[in-house]
Amino acid sequence: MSINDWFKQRESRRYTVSAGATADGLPDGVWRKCPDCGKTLYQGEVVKSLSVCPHCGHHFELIARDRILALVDDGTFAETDAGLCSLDPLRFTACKPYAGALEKAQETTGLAEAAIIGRASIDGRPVVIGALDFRFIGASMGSVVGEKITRAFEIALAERRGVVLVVASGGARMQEGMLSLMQMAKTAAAAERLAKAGLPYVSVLVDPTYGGVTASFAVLADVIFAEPGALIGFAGPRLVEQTIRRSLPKGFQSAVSLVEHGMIDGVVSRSELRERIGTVLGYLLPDDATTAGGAV
Amino acid sequence: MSINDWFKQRESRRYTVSAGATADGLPDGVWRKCPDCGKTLYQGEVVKSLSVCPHCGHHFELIARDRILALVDDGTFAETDAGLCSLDPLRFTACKPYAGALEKAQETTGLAEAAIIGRASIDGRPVVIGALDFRFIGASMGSVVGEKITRAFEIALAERRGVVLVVASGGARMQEGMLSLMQMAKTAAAAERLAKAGLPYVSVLVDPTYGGVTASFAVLADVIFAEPGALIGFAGPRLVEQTIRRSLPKGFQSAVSLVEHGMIDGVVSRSELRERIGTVLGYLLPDDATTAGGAV
Amino acid sequence: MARFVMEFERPLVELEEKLDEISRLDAAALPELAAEIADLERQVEQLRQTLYSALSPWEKVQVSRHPQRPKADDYLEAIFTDVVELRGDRAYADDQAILTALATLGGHRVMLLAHRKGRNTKENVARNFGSPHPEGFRKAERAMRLAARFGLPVVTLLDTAGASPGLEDEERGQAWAIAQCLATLSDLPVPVVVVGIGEGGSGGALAIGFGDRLIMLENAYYSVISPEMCAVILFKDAQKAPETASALTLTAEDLVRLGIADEIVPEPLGGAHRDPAVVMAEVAVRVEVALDALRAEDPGTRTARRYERLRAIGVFSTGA
Amino acid sequence: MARFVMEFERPLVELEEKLDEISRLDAAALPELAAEIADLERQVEQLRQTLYSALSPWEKVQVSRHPQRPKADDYLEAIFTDVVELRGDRAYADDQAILTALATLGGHRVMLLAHRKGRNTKENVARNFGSPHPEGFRKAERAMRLAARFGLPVVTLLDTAGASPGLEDEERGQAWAIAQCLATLSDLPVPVVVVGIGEGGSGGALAIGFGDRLIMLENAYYSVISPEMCAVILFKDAQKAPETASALTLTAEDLVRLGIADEIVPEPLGGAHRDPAVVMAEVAVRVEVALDALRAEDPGTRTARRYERLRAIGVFSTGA
Ligand SMILES: [Zn+2]
Ligand SMILES: [Zn+2]
Repeated sequence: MSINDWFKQRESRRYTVSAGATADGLPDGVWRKCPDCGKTLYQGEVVKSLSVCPHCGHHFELIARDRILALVDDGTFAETDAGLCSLDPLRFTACKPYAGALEKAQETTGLAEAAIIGRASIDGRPVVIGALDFRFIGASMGSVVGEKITRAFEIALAERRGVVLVVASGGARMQEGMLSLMQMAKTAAAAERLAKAGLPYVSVLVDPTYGGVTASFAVLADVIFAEPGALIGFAGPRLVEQTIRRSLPKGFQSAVSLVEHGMIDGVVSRSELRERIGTVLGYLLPDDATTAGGAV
Repeated sequence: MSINDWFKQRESRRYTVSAGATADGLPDGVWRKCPDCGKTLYQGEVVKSLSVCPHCGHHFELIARDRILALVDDGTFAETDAGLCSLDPLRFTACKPYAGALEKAQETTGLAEAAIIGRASIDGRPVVIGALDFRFIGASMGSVVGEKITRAFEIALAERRGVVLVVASGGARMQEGMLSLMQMAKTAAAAERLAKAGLPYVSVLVDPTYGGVTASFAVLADVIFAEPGALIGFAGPRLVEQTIRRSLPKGFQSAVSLVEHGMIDGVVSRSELRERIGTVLGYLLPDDATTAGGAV
Repeated sequence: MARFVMEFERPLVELEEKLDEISRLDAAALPELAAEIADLERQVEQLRQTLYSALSPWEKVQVSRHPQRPKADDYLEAIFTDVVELRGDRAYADDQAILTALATLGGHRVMLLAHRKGRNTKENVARNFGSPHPEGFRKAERAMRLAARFGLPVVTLLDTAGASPGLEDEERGQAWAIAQCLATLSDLPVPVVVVGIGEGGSGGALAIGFGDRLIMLENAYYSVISPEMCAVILFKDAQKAPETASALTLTAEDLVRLGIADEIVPEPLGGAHRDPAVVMAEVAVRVEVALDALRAEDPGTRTARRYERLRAIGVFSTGA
Repeated sequence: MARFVMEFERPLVELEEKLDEISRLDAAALPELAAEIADLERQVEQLRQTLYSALSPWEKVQVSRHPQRPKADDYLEAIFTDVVELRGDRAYADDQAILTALATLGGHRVMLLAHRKGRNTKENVARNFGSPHPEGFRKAERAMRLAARFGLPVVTLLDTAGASPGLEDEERGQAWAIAQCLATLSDLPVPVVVVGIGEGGSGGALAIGFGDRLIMLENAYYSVISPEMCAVILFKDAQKAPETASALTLTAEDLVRLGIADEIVPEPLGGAHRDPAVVMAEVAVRVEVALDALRAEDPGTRTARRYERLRAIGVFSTGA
């Protein structure tokens, strides 16, 4: 599906992490060019503004941990299940061996897998928060990503917390075959249990979110926001173009068009996200929660 | 709304009931012309075929009681609340006084009001069945129609019966003002209670079904069928045409197009309706019902 | 914004303009005018009282449609805080003719649903002049279900001429969308407080228009059919709307008399647009009082009573 | 219908045709042919065994797509009775790529959900070749909720290349529709029995593709991505599909080994299309046995176990 396009795109974005690199993987001292307005930016400046271009508002990619830290109360994030690592259960070797890809991704990102989850608070309210890191094999969902997302919902259910997930993904991780597809059902089932318990779930879709991740837990949130400029869909644009045999309309699958099509609640810039999510949790997970619970 | 068109149409259809008239209001001995195929039909023949043209399948209008009798097990229909009569609570006298219109409708149809409801069985399964008679002020919904439909749901709820309603209507009865509009909420609320209790409700929409009746209990059924050729909608075709300022596509608001647009489960000819409803009730109200109940 | 003059207030406005003109003259230099001005002022005041203190139903309908009348967005800005708009039906579109939002009113966190007329032409076009499409009602239903799941009371503001009667509205199931709202609203396990702030047109209003309390602004209307359309049907003449408006029992007073509405929020002489802040503040107080009372109740009792309220509406003979 | 020949069976078909030709000669008149015919028959039988008894994953994918393979409608006619089709999502359209119906299987009244490929070109066009639009999944979800309300077990038949990837499918929320199916299906309070009868393409299959039991036909496949698309991604060459088919763990045997499928229904040599009646009858038996067992259980226990089944899928190191 879409994974095709995003794998390709990923190639052109690959980061080089060097010693002393800053959060988004670039050395502090370098200059980078904004792809939207073309202005040359000093990386130190970009980092200070949550990796948003100060000239045009372009949202640069952020690594998962920084996304989490940008949303939670200072010092409250406690990662859990950090040790979970992908194996190569199917010994998938077609073309590039999966085992090698995993190793390389770990090396490049310094992460064990694409998902990070943990407990934290937002405006003092208890949540489980998670984020996907697109640098790790396109944040595709294999057994570990599926397991961590599921555990995020389960911990929240057990401890009566809200769930906040920042999602980016190329889709399912085909190198894990059917184990990967079934993670869609597994994460959706966990999200449904949380919903039935009257506990809130807010998702933030960032660029890009596609395939089996979009079509499972990502869009099952009570409130869905997206970052400006994010492209979000099920099938990737190239496949859609091939299917309809004409070029795609401008803005297709963009966050703004998803609002118009009724799929998400709003496009929220990175600088406003923390406050917006805090406000939503104030409604759906109040301090004095005596949750009414139960579907209608 | 639509009531406009249907009132007009009604004028041209008005029946003359004479002594010895048959079920659909025409004397047995007359010949009538089929509006679809143009063939001249002997009324006795038409009655025998459930008022369906034997040549082209055109469904002639049927009066409410005949609709009920055509669906239930022989001899099982026991009407209830037959005495309910409309008053003129608002003393509505704009143009034609409402009181006079009621009196005339009662005289013409021999009915107390547009709705008939009662207990019956279908394939031996207990139901409350109701039907609306378009001859009675366009089967518009005032206090009595609303009350009878509500009672139908309430009796079924209390006695664990299914509900089957044959619906035709021009919409709300504007001569009862806001009392009429609120019948939409009242009947919808009663239908919702039945649904929550896991008891089935099947509606059959016949020509024409419009306005406040469509937008309330009529389409809240678990399974919705329509008769061939029935026109069904919220706003009447004339109003829609005025709104969009171009002519309407062929088949607009027809039963067949409603199937295509996902609104009803099927178009079922009168001769198959009884069996089809029986089969549905066999699934939704089995003899050995230990209803699972409850929404998901 | 230029003052919008309703048909029936034209004589008053003419007098007011005349007074205005004279007042602009130098009264001190022309002492002989003082008496005339005082007299004119008396006349204006008298006419104002006569004209506005006993508006006919049709005049009230005009006031309810006044372009400067406070709209949902005005209420949103004036009396609600911490607003998070929720958008979309998750299936087809975000209909801007319906607003759904998490919002706070004084001490109450609520789910706000409102018909959303525009405050200018551009907004009105984007919002279909406040007439919702099916996806608007589906968006409203989504908000109701969220409110139920999280125990948020529902507050709705009614202001629509009616559901959109277009070709595509029919094709996407306008009747189905409205009916589903009615069913869901009827059994919502949270308090539901409805405020008629302007127009209450038929099924499109009713879809979010009943609950545990119905508070009507003095000049808001709520009707089974618009007076004009009723006039066309009965008289084949839309000019007879004043007559049908009187027959349709559509005023706030009619609704209280029929046991459908609970209370009336008075408006300044001439209509809410003459002093929006005061009216909106009073609405806030009334809604808060209603919510205080309703939240104290057991949910089962509350929804049972909501059903009984509906159940009791209707006047007929049992034929006994 | 003319016999459809899959690529890999071409050598066999050629031999079979030769045999067929010779057999049509008058063997009695040409006794010297008898030995040759017998020999050829032996050869054909041997090749048939070699060819079909150990199909590769890619060959199975081809068998699963065989145009004469029994489809949902064949099952409907062969093993279900008292069928009442339910149509439409009540919001946008009736998607004919998904069948929802009340149906009876032996002693069980069930809600049947199925991907619905056409049996001819006209049907295939109407049904988008079995690839559902969002409204198809919403129709399926409506059927699930009805099943839940009335305590009807759900039986699903999987046979789709995948969800439709068109422009409008994206605009109407393909991902949203699928995700909602997954959520609803996961917690349905009635038994859910899934049968893979043909293709099981990705999210479009999964939307109605998991439950309390998963029964796979021997040559049905179920895959996270089509072998061809996977080959394009990895090798930029769709011709490498045989290779990716082997890597993707998409066969019935793979699924059983991974703990995803429960059992395999054997097919006649060459595929289900060689003897549809036998295969469909066996499916009926297996589904009935599964329903018998599942209906005896407590609903809470059953849905808890369905969750645990899903929960257990995945292979990873805990890093400990
Ligand atoms: Zn820039
Ligand atoms: Zn005919």
